[in-house]
Amino acid sequence: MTELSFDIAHLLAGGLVLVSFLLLYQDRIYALLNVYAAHAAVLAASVAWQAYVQDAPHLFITAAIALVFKAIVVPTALHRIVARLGIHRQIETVGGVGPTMLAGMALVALSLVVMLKVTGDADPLAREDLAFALSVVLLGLLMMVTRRNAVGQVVGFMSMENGLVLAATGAKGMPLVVEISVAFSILIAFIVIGIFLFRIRERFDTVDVAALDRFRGERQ
Amino acid sequence: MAALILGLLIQALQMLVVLATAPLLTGFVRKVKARALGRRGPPLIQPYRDLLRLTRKEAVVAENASWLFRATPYLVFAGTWVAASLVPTFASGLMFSWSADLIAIIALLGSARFFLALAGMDVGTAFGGIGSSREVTFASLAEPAMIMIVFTLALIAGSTQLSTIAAIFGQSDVGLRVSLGLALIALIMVAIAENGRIPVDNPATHLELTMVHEAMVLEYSGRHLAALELAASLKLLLYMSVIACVFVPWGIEAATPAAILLGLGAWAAKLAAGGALLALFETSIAKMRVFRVSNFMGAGLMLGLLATLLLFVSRSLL
Amino acid sequence: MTGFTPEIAILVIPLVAAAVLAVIPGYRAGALLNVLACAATLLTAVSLFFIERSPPGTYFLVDDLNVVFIVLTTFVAFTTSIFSASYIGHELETGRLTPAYLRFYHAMYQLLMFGMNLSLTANNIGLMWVAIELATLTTVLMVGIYRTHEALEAAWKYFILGSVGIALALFGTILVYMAALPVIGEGIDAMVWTTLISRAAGFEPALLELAFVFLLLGYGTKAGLVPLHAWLPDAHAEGPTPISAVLSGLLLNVALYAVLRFKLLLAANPGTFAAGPLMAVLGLASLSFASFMLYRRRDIKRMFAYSSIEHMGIITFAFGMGGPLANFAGLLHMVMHSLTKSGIFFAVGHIAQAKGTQKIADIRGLTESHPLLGWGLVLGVVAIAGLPPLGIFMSEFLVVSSTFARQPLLAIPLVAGLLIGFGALVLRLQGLAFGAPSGASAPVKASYVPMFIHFALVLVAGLFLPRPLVEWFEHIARLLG
Amino acid sequence: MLTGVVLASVAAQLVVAVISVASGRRHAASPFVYAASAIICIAPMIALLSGAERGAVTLPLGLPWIGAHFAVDALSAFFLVVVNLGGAAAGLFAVGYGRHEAAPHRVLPFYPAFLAGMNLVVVANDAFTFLVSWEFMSLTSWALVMAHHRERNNAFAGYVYLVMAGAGTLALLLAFGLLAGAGGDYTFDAIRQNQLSPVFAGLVLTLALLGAGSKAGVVPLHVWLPLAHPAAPSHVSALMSGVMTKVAVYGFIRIVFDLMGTGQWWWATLVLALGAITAVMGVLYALMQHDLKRLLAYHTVENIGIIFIGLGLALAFRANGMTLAAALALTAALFHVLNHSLFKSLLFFGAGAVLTATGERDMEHLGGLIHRMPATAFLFLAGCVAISALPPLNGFVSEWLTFQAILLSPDLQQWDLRMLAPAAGALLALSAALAAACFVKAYGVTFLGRPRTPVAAGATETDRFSLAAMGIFAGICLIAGIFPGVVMDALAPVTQSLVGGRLPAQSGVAWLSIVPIEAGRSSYNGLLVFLFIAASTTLAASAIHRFASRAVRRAPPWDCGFPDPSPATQYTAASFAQPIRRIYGTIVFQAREHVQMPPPGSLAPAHFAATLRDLVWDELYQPVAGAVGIAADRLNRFQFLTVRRYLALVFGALVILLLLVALWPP
Repeated sequence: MTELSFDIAHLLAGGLVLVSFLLLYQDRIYALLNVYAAHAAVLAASVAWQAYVQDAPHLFITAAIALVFKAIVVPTALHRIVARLGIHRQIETVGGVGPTMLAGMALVALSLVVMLKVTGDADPLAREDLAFALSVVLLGLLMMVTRRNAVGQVVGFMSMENGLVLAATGAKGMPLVVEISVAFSILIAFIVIGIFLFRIRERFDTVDVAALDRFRGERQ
Repeated sequence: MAALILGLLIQALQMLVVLATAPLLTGFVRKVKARALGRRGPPLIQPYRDLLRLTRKEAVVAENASWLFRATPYLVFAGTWVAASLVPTFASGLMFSWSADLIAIIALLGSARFFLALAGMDVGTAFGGIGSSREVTFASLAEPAMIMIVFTLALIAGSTQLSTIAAIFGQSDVGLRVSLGLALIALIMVAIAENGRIPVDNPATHLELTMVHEAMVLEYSGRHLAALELAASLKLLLYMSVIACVFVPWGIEAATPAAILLGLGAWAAKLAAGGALLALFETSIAKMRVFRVSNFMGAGLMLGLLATLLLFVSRSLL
Repeated sequence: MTGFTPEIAILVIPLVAAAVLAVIPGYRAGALLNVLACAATLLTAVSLFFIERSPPGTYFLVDDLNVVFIVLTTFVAFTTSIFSASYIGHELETGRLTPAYLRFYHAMYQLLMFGMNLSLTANNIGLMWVAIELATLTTVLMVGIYRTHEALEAAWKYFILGSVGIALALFGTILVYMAALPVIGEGIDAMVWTTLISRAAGFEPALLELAFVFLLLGYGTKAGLVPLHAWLPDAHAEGPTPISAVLSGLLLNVALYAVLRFKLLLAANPGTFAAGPLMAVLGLASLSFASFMLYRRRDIKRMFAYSSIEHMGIITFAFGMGGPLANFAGLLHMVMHSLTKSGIFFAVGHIAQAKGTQKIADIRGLTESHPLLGWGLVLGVVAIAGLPPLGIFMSEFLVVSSTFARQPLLAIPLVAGLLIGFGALVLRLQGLAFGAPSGASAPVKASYVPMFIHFALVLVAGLFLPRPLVEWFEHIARLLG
Repeated sequence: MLTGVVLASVAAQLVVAVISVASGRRHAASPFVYAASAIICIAPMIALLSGAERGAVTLPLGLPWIGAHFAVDALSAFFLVVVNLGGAAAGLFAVGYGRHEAAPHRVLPFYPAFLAGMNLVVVANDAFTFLVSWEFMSLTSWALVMAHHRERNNAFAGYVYLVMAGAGTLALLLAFGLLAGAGGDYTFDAIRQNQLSPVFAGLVLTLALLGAGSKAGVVPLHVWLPLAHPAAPSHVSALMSGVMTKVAVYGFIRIVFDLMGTGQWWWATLVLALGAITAVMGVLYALMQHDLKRLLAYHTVENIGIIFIGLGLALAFRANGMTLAAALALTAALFHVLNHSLFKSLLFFGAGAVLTATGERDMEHLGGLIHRMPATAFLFLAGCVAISALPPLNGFVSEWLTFQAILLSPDLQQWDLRMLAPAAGALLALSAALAAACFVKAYGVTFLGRPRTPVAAGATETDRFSLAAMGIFAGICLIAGIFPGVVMDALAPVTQSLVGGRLPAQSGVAWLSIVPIEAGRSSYNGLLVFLFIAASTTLAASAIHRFASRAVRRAPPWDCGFPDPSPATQYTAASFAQPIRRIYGTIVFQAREHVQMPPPGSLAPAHFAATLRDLVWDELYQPVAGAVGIAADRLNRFQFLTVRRYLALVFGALVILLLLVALWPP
């Protein structure tokens, strides 16, 4: 492929990582949702570019899903939920934003090292793509782990899943990508609905440990 | 054939002789003791008289005594008698000496003690219990000590047969050994304890808190008591004979009638000496507290073990 | 593919049954249909032994490895359906479930069967991934079916952790595709398992190992390996007991089966060595951790859930050790554990219904109050604790002795873990089965047939393994290297 | 063919077990079940005595590619006799005893299965079958221990027992893993071919000591034994104490003497030291007991120690190539195996009879039973004499042989063995003397004196079957005591196969005495001793009765003039053992006596209390249990984390593995 297309793909993938960092940085819930929308948009762009480069039209579906479902529907739904459930606007983080960012840096470095080490003979685009995808995944996980707030964790999960889609699309000619992205969208829908149904306000596990014990009789 | 008859004769003679001599030895010890204390003391044959008188009396038996109580005296007597009759006294090479070696003889005395201790508990009185409990406690130290002594002798003589040991020690190429000295001291200590002599026990006492053997036989009377008394004398005789035939094993290796007479003389001399020594020893010291006896016996056991170990070492040196 | 192909049938039957069950009212009819569908699936699965196998296609595959799993799965599914038929009636009486939920329950049950059969027959790593996700989602819904606070909480925990696991597994799958790309070229072929394994020798080893890391973590979450196990105990404890039986007996196996498939892939590549040690370490961790956790359990179902973690650890360790003996033992242990553990959950379900509680402290003297149930539980726990003459003893014997002969140091934590778990199980068993009985002693009206069928099978297997089964196992053991 | 007969008997026992399950809670079934199992036990012995040819049998069971191998060689033949003799007698005893069983449905099914398991262990000829049978034996006996599950102590006993059994089996499993190697051929024949490196061989020995030793009750692995044996019904206690521990000894001999080949000499030091310690500790524990059955159980520990002393000596001699001496030591050990199985079963039968007659196991509540149950008392006395190693009964012979073996130890090459052997001898003698003391106490307090409680006063003689069983064993004890040569000759093939030598044939010796080494060295003639004692007893008694008085007057006891009517003034078990407790207990059990004397003039009663500590339990087992508990508590926190923390675990695992991949040298 041409140098230019390579650079663009590279740029988009890198952009995704950058936006992941922005996600990590946010501590306001609405801002977080907006940034996530941006995250999804960048993903859509990157997927579309891949579709164009690999001229794999079915990937455009994935891009569309990313754009419509993730960049528009889910964020707005979450906006609603936050408003409806009266969730705190502030996102509690574990160990502050700064250290989290540092950890994120380390993770990106780690994923680059790992990927470039193990993918010796894959073509460069795929290598870069995979490396960035892995960093996005790890950053997403990191976010899930460091956010005490349910919405924050959902966003983390979704960004992680974006990373997966990036990887899947980056893998040349990989079949089932569309199906997989659909499956994931369903998963996310479940989560969002779950949050709404189970009235999960602050955390994934509303019940505190003591209550758990009482319920389960795990401690006398 | 003649040898067989002779052997049987000697064996029978031996059994009768020990039976006949045992009370005499007891009487002799008492006599010497009395003299040492400046009394005239009873005549030598007093023990025979006592035995006769006892056997003629009716036996008074506690109401709740069981058959075991009445059988025990005879069992004890028999056990001790058999043991004593297997020890070479005036003649080694006894007909049946091989039927029980030294270990078996100790075990025979052990069975006698076992039944005596049971009889002590049979009537269900406090004193009987005291006696049995103390008896078995002391025995629990005396028996291993005795076994250690047997080890020492057996390792030197290469046999646990008393007659063989005596024969080998008789040919005086064994020489003097540290182990033998230790063994001798240990053996004497054990003998004192086993026969209930001062300082371990006092055969004459009826001071309840100190008595051991007497407490067990407290309920006995008449012929039963007689059997037990006789057994006690036999035991004393047995131990003295053992010491004699092991440590002064002279004048017993013979089968001709003349030599047998000689052997009898030698044996009598040894017993007299032993009895006298015992009496003097008893008069010269006081009885110890019951719970110091365990230390006494423990010392005996240690000596025996030491003797054996030394022997193992020396054996490995040559 | 022309005519009757069982591997398709075992997928179609559950789907249709699920559709029908979703609409027909009346739980008796539903339960009956559920049993019938499972029976039909079982029969078709058994027919796999006899009829000519169709050659592996792009999407489906039947080989020595998965045929055993398929038959096991369908069999346990069948017995469990019988059990659940006699179980849910009581749930309806006590009002824990409504008819509507029962309809949903039965439909989900069949959907779960579909998902598991699909993931077992899948010859395409992507398809396998989708199938396992489907199975997970259905079980999530069933775990939460009681709608109690803790049931929902357990379902939610299961769901979140499961989703993360799914994500990791997908990344691993993508990496495998990437590894295959240079050798096989673009397109569906690079995801077809048979193709992959035939060409695996040429793949980039490092990439494969990285992929295996993700796959092990992803599918290992499903298999309940420590430290990814957190969802398992609560899901077992809070869901309906039939589902606990299916989870422990089947879903964990399916997840491990996926891991095994990829271990085969790595085994086929000479350059890789990481798979074995990784699995061995995770296995040991699970074994030791779970056996300690057994001591402080106060909920009977949660306790046996931890015992499942323990045994998954043993199996993973065995496969990690590798070698014909250990692999054989691992497979055997897998089968034995499925049968025993589901049998135990049958017993536990009836016990919990009879005593009206799941608290171990409130259940005592079962052998007096409910002799059949009590002795059944004793038998089951004796089996799961690895005592002869039941089957698990044989597999544990092979694992431990072969390990000790090769890696004496590894055997020490293994034995320690086994012993500690054993102590905990016996302790609880004595409390449950003996002593003065407590609580209600009214006889439960339930069919003990499934439970005793399972235990009888385990007993027979402990004494005598049929030749064909042994040959399959040996064949697979050789494949696993 | 012999092996076939044994397997058939095993199958028959299992069938009986199944039938008895069907019989349910009906008491009527129990005599038939016991009679059946007893008769089944006789079959292998008949086959053995009829000299049926021994062959190996392989069944298509167990490990698929190996199958289940069974064979009977000299060693297993001997132990078959021990097992089935005990089984038959226990069955006969239980025909009567079983009628008093409260919950027959908890005993009947497991009893025949237990016998079957023990038979299987003895004839198993590959590691897997051996372990399966071994653990099956433990499992069934555990079920029997739990038969009276309502008593809380029984639950504890059962728990400790099963866990120790599991640990032991794992130890044996590891041992077999080493013996068989990675190849996975677990047949004994294949194992015999393997040559182990010295280190591994030592490891196997240690594991065998752990596995078989824990089952046999070697100190400090004995803790389960005094708990479990008394908890079971008495005929089962008899089997567990008299027979199962012997099966454990069989396991040890099979592994160490047979499968491992001639070993290094230092093995002997380990076994010898353990045996000596076990013997003394066992009897000291026993002396401190006042529960009759527990006392007997501790004596099992003591006798196992004596057996292990013999085995250790045999190992030492074999390692030094002293074949004859090794044969002597092994003969002594095996002879004691037989003896102990006889008199320990007899004693447990007696304890069971007392239990059914009075409902009491605590000696302090008994007394005077010799009047109420004369026959039982007499037979129990025979058992006591036998176990106290007193001539002319059998217990003495085996200990005498052990002493003779010790006397050969100066010819050993190694210094420390030479030091250890006489020390072991001293300890052996000590334990023998203490055993005598202990049985004076047991018999005196239980059967002699005056009844301490109404139940003891109201006891009645036990049933015919129980008496028959006890009588048979008492008779065998006497016969084995006065004709020891027969047994020694019967043991010759075993020693021949295990240490490659045998004792000179005893059958030819004049007057039926036994001469283990040579006539000049040592000899013993139980028959003559017996005859002498019998003759002189009757002679003395009849003479006195004939020529002197035979009159008897019954009177109140004399008791130094202060007879006390209350039975409370009798010596109790505790007071009887007090001197021994003072002498030995102060160190071994840290025995402390606390006396509270009221001040002079006060009328308050004085209080005396003695406290004992079981150091083995407190210092060895408690810490382990505590450590497991602490670890469980620590880890239990992981049950109560938040989802976020669980995710953190997953994340951490992932990052660590990625780091590994990144840092791993390519």
